[in-house]
Amino acid sequence: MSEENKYWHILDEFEPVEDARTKETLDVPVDASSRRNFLKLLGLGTASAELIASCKRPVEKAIPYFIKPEEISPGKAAYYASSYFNQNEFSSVLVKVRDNRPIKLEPNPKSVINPSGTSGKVQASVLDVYNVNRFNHPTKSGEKIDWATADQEIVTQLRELANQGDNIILVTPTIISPSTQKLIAEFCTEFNAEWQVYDAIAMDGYREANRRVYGNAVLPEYHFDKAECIVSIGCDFLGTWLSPVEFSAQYAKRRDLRKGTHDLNRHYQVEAGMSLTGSNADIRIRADKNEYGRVVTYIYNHLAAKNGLPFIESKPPTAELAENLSGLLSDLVENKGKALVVCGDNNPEYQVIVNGINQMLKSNGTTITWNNNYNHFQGTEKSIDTILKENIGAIVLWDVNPVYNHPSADKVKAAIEKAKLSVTLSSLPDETSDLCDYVLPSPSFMESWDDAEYKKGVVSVLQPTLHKLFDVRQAQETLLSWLGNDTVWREYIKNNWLANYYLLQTTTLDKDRFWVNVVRSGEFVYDVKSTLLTYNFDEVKKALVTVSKEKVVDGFVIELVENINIGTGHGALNPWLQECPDPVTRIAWDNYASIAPSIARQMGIKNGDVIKVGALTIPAFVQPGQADHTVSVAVGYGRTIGIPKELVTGVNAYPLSLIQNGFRLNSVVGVSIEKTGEFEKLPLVQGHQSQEGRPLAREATLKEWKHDHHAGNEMHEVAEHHATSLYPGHEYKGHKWAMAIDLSKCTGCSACVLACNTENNIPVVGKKEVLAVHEMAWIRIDRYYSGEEDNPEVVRQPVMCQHCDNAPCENVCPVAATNHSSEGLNQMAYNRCIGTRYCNNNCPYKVRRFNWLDYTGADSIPNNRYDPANLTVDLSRMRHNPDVTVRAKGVIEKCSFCVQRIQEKKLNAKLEGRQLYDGELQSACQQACSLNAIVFGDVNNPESEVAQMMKDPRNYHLLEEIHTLPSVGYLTKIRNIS
Amino acid sequence: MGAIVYGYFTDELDLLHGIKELQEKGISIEDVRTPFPVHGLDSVLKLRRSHLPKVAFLAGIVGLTIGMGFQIWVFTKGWPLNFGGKPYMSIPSFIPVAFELTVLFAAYTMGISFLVRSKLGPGQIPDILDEKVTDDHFQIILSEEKNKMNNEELSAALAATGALDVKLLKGEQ
Amino acid sequence: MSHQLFKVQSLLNLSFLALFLFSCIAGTAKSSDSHSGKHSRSDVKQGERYYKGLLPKASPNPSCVSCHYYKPADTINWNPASIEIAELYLNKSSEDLEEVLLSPFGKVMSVAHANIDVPQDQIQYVKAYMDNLAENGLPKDKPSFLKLLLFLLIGGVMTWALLDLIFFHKVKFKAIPILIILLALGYQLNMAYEAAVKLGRSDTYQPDQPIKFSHKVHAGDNKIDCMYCHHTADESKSANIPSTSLCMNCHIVVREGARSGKFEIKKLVEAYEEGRSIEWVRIHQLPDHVFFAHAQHVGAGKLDCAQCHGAVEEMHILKQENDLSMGWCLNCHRETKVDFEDNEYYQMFDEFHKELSEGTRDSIMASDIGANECSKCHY
Amino acid sequence: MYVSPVREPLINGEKSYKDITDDVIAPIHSKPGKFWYLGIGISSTVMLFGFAMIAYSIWFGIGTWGVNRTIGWGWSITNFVWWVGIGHAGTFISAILLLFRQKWRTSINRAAEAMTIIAVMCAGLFPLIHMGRLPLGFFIFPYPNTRELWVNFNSPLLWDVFAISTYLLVSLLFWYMGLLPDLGTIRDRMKTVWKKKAYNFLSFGWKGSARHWHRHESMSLILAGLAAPLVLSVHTIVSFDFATSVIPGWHTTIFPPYFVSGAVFSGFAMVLTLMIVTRKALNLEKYITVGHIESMNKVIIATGSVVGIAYITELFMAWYSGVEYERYAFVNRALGPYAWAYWIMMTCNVISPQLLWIKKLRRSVGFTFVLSIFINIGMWFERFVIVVTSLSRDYLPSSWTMYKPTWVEVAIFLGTFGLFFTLFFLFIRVFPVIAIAEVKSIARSSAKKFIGKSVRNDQPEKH
Repeated sequence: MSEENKYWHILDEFEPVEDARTKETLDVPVDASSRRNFLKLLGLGTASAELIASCKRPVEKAIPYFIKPEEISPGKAAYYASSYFNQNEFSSVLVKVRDNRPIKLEPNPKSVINPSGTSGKVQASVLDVYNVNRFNHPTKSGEKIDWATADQEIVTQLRELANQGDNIILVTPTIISPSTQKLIAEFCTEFNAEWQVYDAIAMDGYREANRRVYGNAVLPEYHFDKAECIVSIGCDFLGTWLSPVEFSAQYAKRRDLRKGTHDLNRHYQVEAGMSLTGSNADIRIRADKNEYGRVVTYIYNHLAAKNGLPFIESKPPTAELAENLSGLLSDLVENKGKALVVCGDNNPEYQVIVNGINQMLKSNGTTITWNNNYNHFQGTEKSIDTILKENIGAIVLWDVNPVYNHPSADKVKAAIEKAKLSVTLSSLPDETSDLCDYVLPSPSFMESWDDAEYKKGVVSVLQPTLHKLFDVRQAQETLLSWLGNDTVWREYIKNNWLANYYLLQTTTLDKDRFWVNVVRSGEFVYDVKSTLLTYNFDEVKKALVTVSKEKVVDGFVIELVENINIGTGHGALNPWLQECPDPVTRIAWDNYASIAPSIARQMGIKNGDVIKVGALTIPAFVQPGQADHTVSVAVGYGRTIGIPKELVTGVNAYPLSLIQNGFRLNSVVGVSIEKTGEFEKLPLVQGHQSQEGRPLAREATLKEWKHDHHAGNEMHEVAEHHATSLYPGHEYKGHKWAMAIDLSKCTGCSACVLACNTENNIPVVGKKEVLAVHEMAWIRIDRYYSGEEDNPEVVRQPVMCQHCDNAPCENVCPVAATNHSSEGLNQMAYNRCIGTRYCNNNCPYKVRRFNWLDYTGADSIPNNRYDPANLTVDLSRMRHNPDVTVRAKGVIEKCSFCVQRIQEKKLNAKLEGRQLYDGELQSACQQACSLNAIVFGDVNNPESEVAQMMKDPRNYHLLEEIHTLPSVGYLTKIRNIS
Repeated sequence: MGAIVYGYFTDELDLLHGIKELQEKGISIEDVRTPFPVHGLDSVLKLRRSHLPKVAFLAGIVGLTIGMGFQIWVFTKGWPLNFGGKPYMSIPSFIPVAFELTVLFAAYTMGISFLVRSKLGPGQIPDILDEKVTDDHFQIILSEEKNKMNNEELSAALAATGALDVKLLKGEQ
Repeated sequence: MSHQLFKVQSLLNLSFLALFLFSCIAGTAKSSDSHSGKHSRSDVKQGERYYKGLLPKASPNPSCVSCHYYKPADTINWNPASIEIAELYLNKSSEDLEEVLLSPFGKVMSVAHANIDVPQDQIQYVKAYMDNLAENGLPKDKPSFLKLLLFLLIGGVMTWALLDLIFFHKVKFKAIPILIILLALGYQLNMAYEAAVKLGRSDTYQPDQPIKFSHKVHAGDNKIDCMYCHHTADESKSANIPSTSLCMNCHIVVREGARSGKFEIKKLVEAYEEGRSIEWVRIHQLPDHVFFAHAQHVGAGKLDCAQCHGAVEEMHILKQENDLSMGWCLNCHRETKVDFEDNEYYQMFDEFHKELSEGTRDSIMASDIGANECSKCHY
Repeated sequence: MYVSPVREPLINGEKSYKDITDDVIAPIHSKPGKFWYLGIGISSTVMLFGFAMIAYSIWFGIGTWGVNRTIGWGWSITNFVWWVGIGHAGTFISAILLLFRQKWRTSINRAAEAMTIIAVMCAGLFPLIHMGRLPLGFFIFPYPNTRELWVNFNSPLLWDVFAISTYLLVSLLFWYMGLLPDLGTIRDRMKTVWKKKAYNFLSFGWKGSARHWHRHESMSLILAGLAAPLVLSVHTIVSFDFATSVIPGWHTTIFPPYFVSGAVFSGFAMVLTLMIVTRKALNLEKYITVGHIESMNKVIIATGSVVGIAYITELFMAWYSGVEYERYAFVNRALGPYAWAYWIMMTCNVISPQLLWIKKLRRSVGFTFVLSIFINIGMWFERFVIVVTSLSRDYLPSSWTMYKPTWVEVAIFLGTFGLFFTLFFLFIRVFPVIAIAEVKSIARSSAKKFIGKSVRNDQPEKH
């Protein structure tokens, strides 16, 4: 009997049998590893063991279902529409469930929000569900307690406190669930409680600015696809700002030279630290973080002067900066009505001015619309103020962690400790839950029922795809129980939907049918009436005056940024996200202070030198393109609780953030840098920054491309015609799988990396092993700098196995473990591999990965596991894709072009007796890419998109001059610069 | 086996001289034992050229055929696989293994043939008449059987060549 | 060279000897089982003698063991095994046993037990024997060392021959020891080769199942289609072992077998009532790194189940017919034609279609379209 | 039979045949001295530690080494190639010098061949233990199996398997066949019965019959003829590991001759290192004379110069090819982060052997000893430069990285030294270090005792 099934049995004890899925085990044999190990050991002594005669085959059980549920066939995946919402990140998803375990999240193609891709965090969230550190039962002061007792005690105390007139505060993160909001309202009324919303990263300044200028405290919809000219002032809209996956898709639409218009948008980025968005900008203008105010004022004044509107004289930015901005200004003027200016600073004054700029540019209605406003980022500083008030009676903390991520953490901690009753409703232990009297754990989102209205007018459903793994209860169920409401939470949601949304649709009259349809499709869209905007110019004027009076403080500015994977700190608990290197710095498993090369040279600082900057002691990283007086530090690191020891990395930068006029600013001015003399090696995945003049990631400007579509790709012709082989080559009679990657579109967001991790059971190796250059990712995103170190141009190139037709790796494998299939795949038989690593050496692309240690527990030798992230325990093993072998120690692995998907789709086509159609078969990386930069398909089918792309004049192969004939094509990056 | 007569020299040139003398008397020589291969001895004794080189050559051919044939069979009939776009039968790739097998077969067949032909092998108990033949004695052995002379005549003839310590060993009748 | 061989040989023999001794010691340590205190040893012995029919004088009844074998039998024996009965009646009194024995309720059992008359005291003894059996379980199978002994023996002969050849020279003709060595070595190598081939193979595997389920009765006699129970074979990787509820589709009515009576079916019914799945013993099992899809073979390839599983409809006890080795798969792929005409999917193989229509090729084998490539099964 | 009084005698001192026997057998007869015990004690301890580290790396995986994503081969393959190179001198001396009728080979060929065999054993360890899954290493042999799967005969690594094992086996055969007469000699000198029996067993019953000698000579010649191309093929095939790849700095047609001469170069250096110590320790100065050392030094100058020219040719070809990857690889060798290794290699391998043009240095035992060690170090760095430097910076700069060995790799390398010396210590106690019969056979023409003396009955045929 498998150990993995232990969890199923545990859940049986607590869950009433609702449907058949809970009860049974599978007819898939689970504990095959013992037999495999056994056979491997036999390999050692070969035949001798058999001669002993007593070695019988171990008996394995094949246990069928008790009642087989109709929708589940063992060995076949089922997909459920659901949604992901965590820390202000939303995604509409399909959950792939194999044998009752959710193993992968895929974008919901029917979604209006993210039909074509997800973020990396969404991809990695599968691992969160199987996190071994989750609370698995309710506790009171650390002692196990049962739900009934806990409920009774808490309710009694709550009522007592309410009667005494003490404060009862419920602190939640942004809740976008309409049903939950309703429930919370009920709770507040019943217990006379106060509901506060707290977010680690605040956008209340934006709402405030919109309230001031337009009288509407909302976050509007942005349309990057409708903008000819995008100006972003320190706004990482492709990485972490507001709704990056949506924006990336929009952005990519205007970076498509094959389908879209030939006029790319032009993207200006004015920023201090090199962000993901900045590194993709056509023109990146360096400005220190404390110059943003002057930059927006300057832009405003310039446009106002052009439009004959009044402006406030203010200190212009430096002459150099003003000169750099001249192109931007003229482009903005030219593209009036088709321009979009965004600023990534929570300072409401700046946002008011940006609103003024967008008003002048007539962006409202075109690139900014005010209908389907975003509902997330509702948190305000008021929440912390409320907590810090005297005499808190009871505080209920719902998945918030201000003790970790608020600058006044000490005060918050004291306040919670002082409260007469503190309850946490989190699923994972954290710095805040550690202080609470009662821990009433909630399950992960994949075990929960919920709904979500991320954007006004688009309501999504979350449905469980896994039975609760532990003795946990959804926070909503807890509230229901406290309210004494017997309604099942799912019914509560359903009733709420029937009351609110059923009436908004006309497709069906049957209420149950409506509900089933919604659950099946995952989303419900209704029309939102547009709001009339009134523009309040006075506020803009006021803001201009305030900003112009800003003092210039000497010293460095620390800019707090979000890492695309780690986010606000939740990602720090996820080993996949930790191990995925930052797309800009290519550092995994750590945070650091990015400093400008000029400063580094001046002060003699090298990568990894530990510096004291402000209150932080942190290793320095010399970042090309960093503004001279800005030091960028990522938040989200330095978490210590709820995380295995090995995963504790970096320094917590939240205490540095500044609260100004009640708004949280992610920067602090006037700090100095000191060297400590210590050194800490940074887990840098890519050590070399330059292409050394090699034609690897090729690029051209839009102008050059318009003149000649081969621009920047002249070498391709040469290689195609001059590199030939002595041998005739093999024919590919059926399919020939190929992939094309559009470098113009790839932003480097790393969603593909994480999707590949999830799909292909790629092990996590941990910080030490990354430092030893042993990382395992099958797809990596190379990042090269060119030009000046002060402000370099950046080009990115995702590199995975190129599936060369003349593969150098295949020739050298002594045991024929890797060879070529008739469909053009470079196949890798793990079970044949003996691990000479010759193929890896002979791979010019260095895409093969070796299992240096027993990362997965699949090795036959006992007691040698290397698993710092605790991913080989039964619980986390449930994440594995059963269609992909878990590789043992000493075996080479690499990208397989998702051959398991190829096989599955081919089989489906055969079963249905039809041809495979183009686009049906998507690799995991392609599926996760919201920009559609990766296209996979059959190049032997001339109509397929990949075949078309291969014929594009921009197409070339990496290192084509050595005639390896890769199956992966790259399309040159086209920059829209004049 | 009949009786044998043997004696030794301390210098290889004396040995060669002695053999000549005996041969001139029409005495056929049963065996000569020396501590090292004496230059010119084989021509004096009129030893036939060894067949070992031919054995080696044939074995080499067999090795080559097996090596080449097996590789070609595996990659064209057994299980043709596409390695790096090379044709299934990529002869240049097969040369190293075929060569090594040629050498291996030739060397070992010859080595074993040598041992078998010379009746040498582990556990062989040699008929050593004088332990010093592996040191500095050059020994001539004459057998009664092969010569139409009796022991005394043979001993005398051997002694006459200057051989030292001529002895007679009676064989089993 | 031969002195080296000798060394290797003796080393091998030594290691086998050590293993042998070790397993003997381990074996004896386990085999001493305890005697339960519930019944006296003599009662148990007496019961065993009666059960096995080892009586001083001829009994009018056939012995119990002639129908109720100790363990679920190797070749199907429809009657419950003694161990099964013992476990069933462990917590019941001997009167219960007597009642069932003498006045059975099932049709099959009534016929079988029609003329049986067992004195009450004997039933008590038998019950004692059975309780003892249920508590201590069946005696463990002792591992067979026959092959190992043979191997060692041959090794010994060979060593002797080698020693003689080198040192003793007792045998006059050298050819004899040489011949012995060659033959012995050849035999040993053959043994090792056969053992190596068998490694990880489990053809002829035919384990006892928790229920004496007969494929012959179901698929053969009653002509139930394979796909009735294994209904995902044509659409999923797994063929699906029927769930308890699926069995009950028929067995809700069929409660007594023509041969097995009620005993076996009762196990199923009990499992159903208790909401349990039957824990079958898995027979056909591929290693983890092999991704086999039933759907490909049954659904797309339209293969007959029997092609891999043998004549299941003739098997009372299911047995693995083929060794399921990689070579076996490959050979079948080389010999199996692909349905190029009817299945639209294969339309894209233009060249093959051309060759087929031109007549330069009369069929396309699975291996022609890449069925024997690594990544078809290993990924 | 002719005797040249002009040539320097190869056997000094007035050594008769009996003296030769006694001198060479002396170490086998006598009780080992304390230095021998000390030597074998240290080397076997180091060996055992090395084996423990091998076990450790098999248990926990290759991740215990410093090799990484980009540099898949580090010290292991460097050591492999180095040891194989060292293993070239013995068979080169006994086969190729036999074919060229170089008499001076006789004093050193036995020890050199033993060294070859031991070195090849040390070398053979590395490709085995560098495998990620050593327990499944038998997959590398083309044996019939139920998977119907063979091996990849295109892979140079597979060629290596055949080349190294054939080389080891044939060298072993050659060495042992040569040993037979000398084992017979030892047998006849032994007093104790069991030793006599044991040596008789080992000598296959050798009795020095003229017919045996006749066949033995014939076989030796053919074996030499077979072994000569084999010697050349082994390092050629090892060089194919690199030459047939696509990695800049590896992908070079010059590799086969360059590797072979490098191998002979390092092999002779190691023979010198060993023989200079051995002749002193075993009192064999009369047999391994300064003349021998000089002859070997001449081979070292020749092969060292070939290696030097190869280095320069490589640089030229990289420039001349016009391939930027190739050019960069060589610029990187000389000026990149591993330049120190390159310059150690250049100094030790190209510059230092040129000093041997000076006759005084060539004939200086002390200088030769120091130089031979330098050459060994230099040749190790040559392999390091080829394996590591080339891999560390190949095609895609994004993957460039550095490699640093861990203590496990260092211990394994030291362990092979332990193995090497342990076996060598055992060898000198059990087998004759000098080929007794062969030395005797050249004594008439090249020993001091005989040179220039009137020879009785010089030409018996003329009578």
